Amino acid sequence: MAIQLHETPFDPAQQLAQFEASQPAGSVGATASFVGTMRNHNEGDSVEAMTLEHYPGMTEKQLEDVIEDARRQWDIIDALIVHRVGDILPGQPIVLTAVCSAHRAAAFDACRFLMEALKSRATFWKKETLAGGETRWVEKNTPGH
Amino acid sequence: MAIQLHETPFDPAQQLAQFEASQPAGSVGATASFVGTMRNHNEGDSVEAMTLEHYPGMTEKQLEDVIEDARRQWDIIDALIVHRVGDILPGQPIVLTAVCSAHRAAAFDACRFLMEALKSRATFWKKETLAGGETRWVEKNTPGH
Amino acid sequence: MTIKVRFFASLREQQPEGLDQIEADGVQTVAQVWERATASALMPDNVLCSVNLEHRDRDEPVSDGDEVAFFPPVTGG
Amino acid sequence: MTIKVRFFASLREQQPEGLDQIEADGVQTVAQVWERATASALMPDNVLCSVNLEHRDRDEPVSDGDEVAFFPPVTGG
Repeated sequence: MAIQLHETPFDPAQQLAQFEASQPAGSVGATASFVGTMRNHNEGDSVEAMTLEHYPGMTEKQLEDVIEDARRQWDIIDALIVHRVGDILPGQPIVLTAVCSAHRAAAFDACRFLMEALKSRATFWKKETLAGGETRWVEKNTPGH
Repeated sequence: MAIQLHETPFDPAQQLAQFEASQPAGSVGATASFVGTMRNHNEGDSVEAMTLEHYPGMTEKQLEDVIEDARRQWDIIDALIVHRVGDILPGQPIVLTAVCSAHRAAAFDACRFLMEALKSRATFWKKETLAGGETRWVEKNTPGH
Repeated sequence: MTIKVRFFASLREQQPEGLDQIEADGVQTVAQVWERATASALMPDNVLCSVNLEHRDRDEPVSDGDEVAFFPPVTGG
Repeated sequence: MTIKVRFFASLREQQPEGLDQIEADGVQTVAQVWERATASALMPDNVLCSVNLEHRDRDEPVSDGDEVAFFPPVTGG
């Protein structure tokens, strides 16, 4: 189980490869993962850049709690949450969640749970810079179901 | 949209990186993926190796149909199915499904659909070699929900 | 007429004598292809069938030149 | 007693005068921390609160040395 916050861009494929390589050989049958990427448009506007603010100390603790909650609900082998903070450009990854387990149902369910739980609970805030230079705080998350 | 059958081991992280890199920049907000890996045990027995048989021609067509079905049901940008055939060892990837879309709900739903649909429909058959050298055909898939 | 017949997985192993092409005069359905190709072995209930790469029920018709396949429940993924 | 106060995101920008530490004598709840730190600006309904890195309702008690934070709905992920 691991959480990571990155101030600079991270490579989801590399993170995922490391995550899979670190598992005990032969016990993992299923790995579900999700990557959230910054888009160049939101709510009908072109977006040039984004700043992700967080609450150092509290955010990490919340992500650890989210993984613990997943462990209580599903029979999983390991879980990973990687999240960007700071200045982000379109096309860059924002978040990676991954779960491995013996069977696929737990991996799918828990991976989606990690995303929904972190989006609803964890102290991150997005501020967008629009094409004209105007900035705005994103006011709420999109529904996940 | 792409389907691939591999006679030799494939690297899911590399496939996923290629899949993501091939998308139009800035339009993808969500990528859900799943990797099925061969375990060293099944139904209480140690498994040494596995052979995956398929029906050349029919299998590829079915995987393409599965992706088309996903496209009809969800607003997705692209989808990928990679599947091993032939002789497989514990720890090696068997299948990768990936879906990218603007928002996460469609990516999660469609990625899981690809897995459930291919497991229930596509003409693949697993034959296991147990620790003692005995072989057996896997008779049914595990439930996905 | 002739029908191309294929067996997969455990059925392929159980039908070592299974013909891969049959003279199908008088054969009208998928089930009759099985009977002819296996010398009338009983088709187990869980056998799945395809005609020209599409899943088909066992009572569906066949035509000259069709490829008919028989296989157990699929277990991929 | 003293309470450490933090504002995040849009609240941080809206509270340029917001104090980061208050002398909290007589302050008993999270809501009263807000009043003292912002010179009694009305706390909007959608403001979320934490005490010592845990989400807390605005009527929960505070103690000497606590870190109290105020922030808008979260939008990560």
